[in-house]
Amino acid sequence: MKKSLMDIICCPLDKQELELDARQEEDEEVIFGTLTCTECGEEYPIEDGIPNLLPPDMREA
Amino acid sequence: MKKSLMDIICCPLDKQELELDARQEEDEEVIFGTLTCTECGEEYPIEDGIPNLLPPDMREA
Amino acid sequence: MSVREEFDDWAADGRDKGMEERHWHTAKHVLARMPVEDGDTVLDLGCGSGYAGRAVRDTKGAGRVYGLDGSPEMARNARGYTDDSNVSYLVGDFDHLPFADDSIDHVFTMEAFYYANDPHETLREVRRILRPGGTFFCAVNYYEENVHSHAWQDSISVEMTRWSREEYRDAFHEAGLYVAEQDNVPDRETEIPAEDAFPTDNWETREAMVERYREFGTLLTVGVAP
Amino acid sequence: MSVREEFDDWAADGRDKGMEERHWHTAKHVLARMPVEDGDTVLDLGCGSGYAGRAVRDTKGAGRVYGLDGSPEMARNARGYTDDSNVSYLVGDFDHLPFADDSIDHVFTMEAFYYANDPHETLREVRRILRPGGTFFCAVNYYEENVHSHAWQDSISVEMTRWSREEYRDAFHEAGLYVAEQDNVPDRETEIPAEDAFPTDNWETREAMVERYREFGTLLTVGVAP
Ligand SMILES: Nc1ncnc2c1ncn2[C@@H]1O[C@H](CSCC[C@H](N)C(=O)O)[C@@H](O)[C@H]1O
Ligand SMILES: Nc1ncnc2c1ncn2[C@@H]1O[C@H](CSCC[C@H](N)C(=O)O)[C@@H](O)[C@H]1O
Repeated sequence: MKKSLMDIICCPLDKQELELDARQEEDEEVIFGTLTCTECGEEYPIEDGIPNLLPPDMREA
Repeated sequence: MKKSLMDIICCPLDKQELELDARQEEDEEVIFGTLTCTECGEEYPIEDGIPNLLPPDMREA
Repeated sequence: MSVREEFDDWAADGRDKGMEERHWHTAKHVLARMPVEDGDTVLDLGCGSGYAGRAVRDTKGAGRVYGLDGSPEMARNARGYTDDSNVSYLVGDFDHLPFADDSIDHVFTMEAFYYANDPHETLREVRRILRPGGTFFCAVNYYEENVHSHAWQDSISVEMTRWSREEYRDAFHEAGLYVAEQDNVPDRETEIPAEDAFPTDNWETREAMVERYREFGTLLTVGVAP
Repeated sequence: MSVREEFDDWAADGRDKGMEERHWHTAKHVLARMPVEDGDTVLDLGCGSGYAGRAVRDTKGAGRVYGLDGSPEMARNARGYTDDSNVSYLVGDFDHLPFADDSIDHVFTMEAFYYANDPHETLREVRRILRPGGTFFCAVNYYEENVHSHAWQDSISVEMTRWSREEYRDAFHEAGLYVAEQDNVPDRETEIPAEDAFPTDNWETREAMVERYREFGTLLTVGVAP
C-alpha cells in the first residue's frame, strides 16, 4: 500500500480519518501494518501490501 | 405550429416571452401568424406552420 | 454564404434525405444510448430531414420532440415527412436558441454542431436550456482526429470548426457541462469494396476507408447539465 | 456463503483470469467511453483480476487507479499482475466504501455491482465518493432483459440483484445520480458456431446465442454525480 492512499481512504463505517501504523515497509510501500480509525478506534490490517477495509464483521464471515 | 410550443419558446435575442397572433389555424395548429417579443417587440413570422425564430438579421442573410 | 443559403440548396436538391441515409448508420446507435424517459422533451439541433426526432418518438416514448434548423427549406421538408403532431420543426440559429431556461430534457445533434458561428456560445445556450441532469448528445464526423474529413471544408461555404476529442471535452467543461462519455461510434454499414477495387474515386487505399468508417466513425461527446 | 468465501475460491482456481478474458470483449468498449482526463483518479469496484484498472492506466493517462474487491484472494492476485505503483488494490465492501467524500473522479464496475448486499446503498456510496461531475460506469451481463442470464443465480451462493434497464435508471435517480446514457454493448468476439453445431452443451439454438452475445451483450448505465 502506497502512503499516498492515506489521502483518500477513510473508515468504512463512520468515514472518519485513519491513522497509519506501518510495521514493515519496502520501497515507499507499507507491506504490513494497521490502520486505526481516529474516531471509532476500529482497526484494519494491512497484509502483504493490501489494506483490508472490510467492516470487521465481514472480515471473517 | 402547435400552441403547446408557446410553453417553451422564447425570443432568441433576449429570451423573454413571446405573444402569439394567429392569422390562420388548422386542427389545433397555427399555419400563419406572428410571434412578438413581449419585451423588445421584435416580430417573428410563422409560415406554413413553421415558426421562424432566427434573429432578424439572419432571416434574409 | 449563409447557413440558410447553403442548406436551403441542399434541401431543395434532396441532400436532406441523402444525409439521413448515410448518417443513420451511426446516428441510430447514438440515439439508442440516450436515456429518454417517458414524456421527456427532446431537441434535435440542425435536424436536416428530421429523422432523429421521428426515431426518438417512435422508439423511446419521448413526449414532445423539436427539430431546429437554420434552413427554412430543411424545416419545411422535415415537417412534410411526418404526421406526428408531437414532432415540431422550427427555424432558428444555434447561437440564439429560442427556448426558455431549463425547458429541455435532452439535446441531440448529428453532423451539424460544427457549423455554429460560435460553438462556445452554442454550448452555453445548450447548457442554459437543459434542465439539471439533462443530456447533450453531440455527434460529429468532422473532427481533428478524422483526417479523412479535413478536406470537407473545401466544398462547403459555411465555416466549419474542427476540434479534436480533447477540444470537445474542454469546450464542454468551459461551458459548464459535465462530460459523461466520449466515444467513436463505428459505421459498420457503409460498404467497403474488396482490395482490388482500390484506388476508387474517393479512396486511395482500402485501409484508409476502413479507418474512416469502421474505426473513426462518428465522434460522440455526451454532456450533462449540472 | 459470503462474498469472501465464494470469490476467494474463484481466485484460487484461476477463475479471475477466465472472467477477465470473457469480460474484456465488452469491458474494453465500456472503458473506451470513460472521459478520463490526465491525472484523474479511477476506482474499479469488484475488480477481480484487476485488468480494468491496468487498462485505464495504460490507455487513458489516469493518475491513480484503485481496485476494490471483497475477496482478499482476488486483490492478492490482482496485485501480483502489475508492477505499476500507481495501481493499488484494496479489500472492501460495496456498501461500506472506504473513500472520503468527493475523492474519486470515475468509478467503473464490470459484472460485480449486482452482488452488493444492498445495491441502493452502493449507489449512495458511489455518489458520495464521486466529485461533482464524476462518472459511474456500471456494466452488467446479469439483468432482467437478458433472459439467458437468469439461471446464473443457481450456481452462485451470493444473492444477486436482477434489475431491468428501467430499474437501473430509477435506482440511479433515487440515489441522486444523473443518468447520462444507457446502452447494450455487444460482444462481437465470443465465437458462435455454425447452425449445425446446435444444440450445444450450453445453447439450445443459434438464435439464442446470437441474442445473448451480439444483441444483449453488456448493459451499461452511466451515472454522473451532481
Ligand atoms: N448555425 C446553425 N443554426 C441552425 N442550423 C444550422 C446551423 N448551421 C447548420 N445548420 C443546419 O445543420 C444541418 C447540418 S446537415 C445534418 C442534418 C441532420 N442532422 C443529419 O444527420 O442528416 C443543416 O440542415 C443545416 O441547415
Ligand atoms: N459486496 C461486494 N463488495 C466487494 N466486492 C464484491 C462484492 N460482491 C462481489 N464482489 C467482487 O466482485 C467480483 C465479481 S466478478 C467480476 C470481476 C471483474 N470485474 C471482471 O470483470 O472480471 C468478484 O471478484 C467479487 O469478489
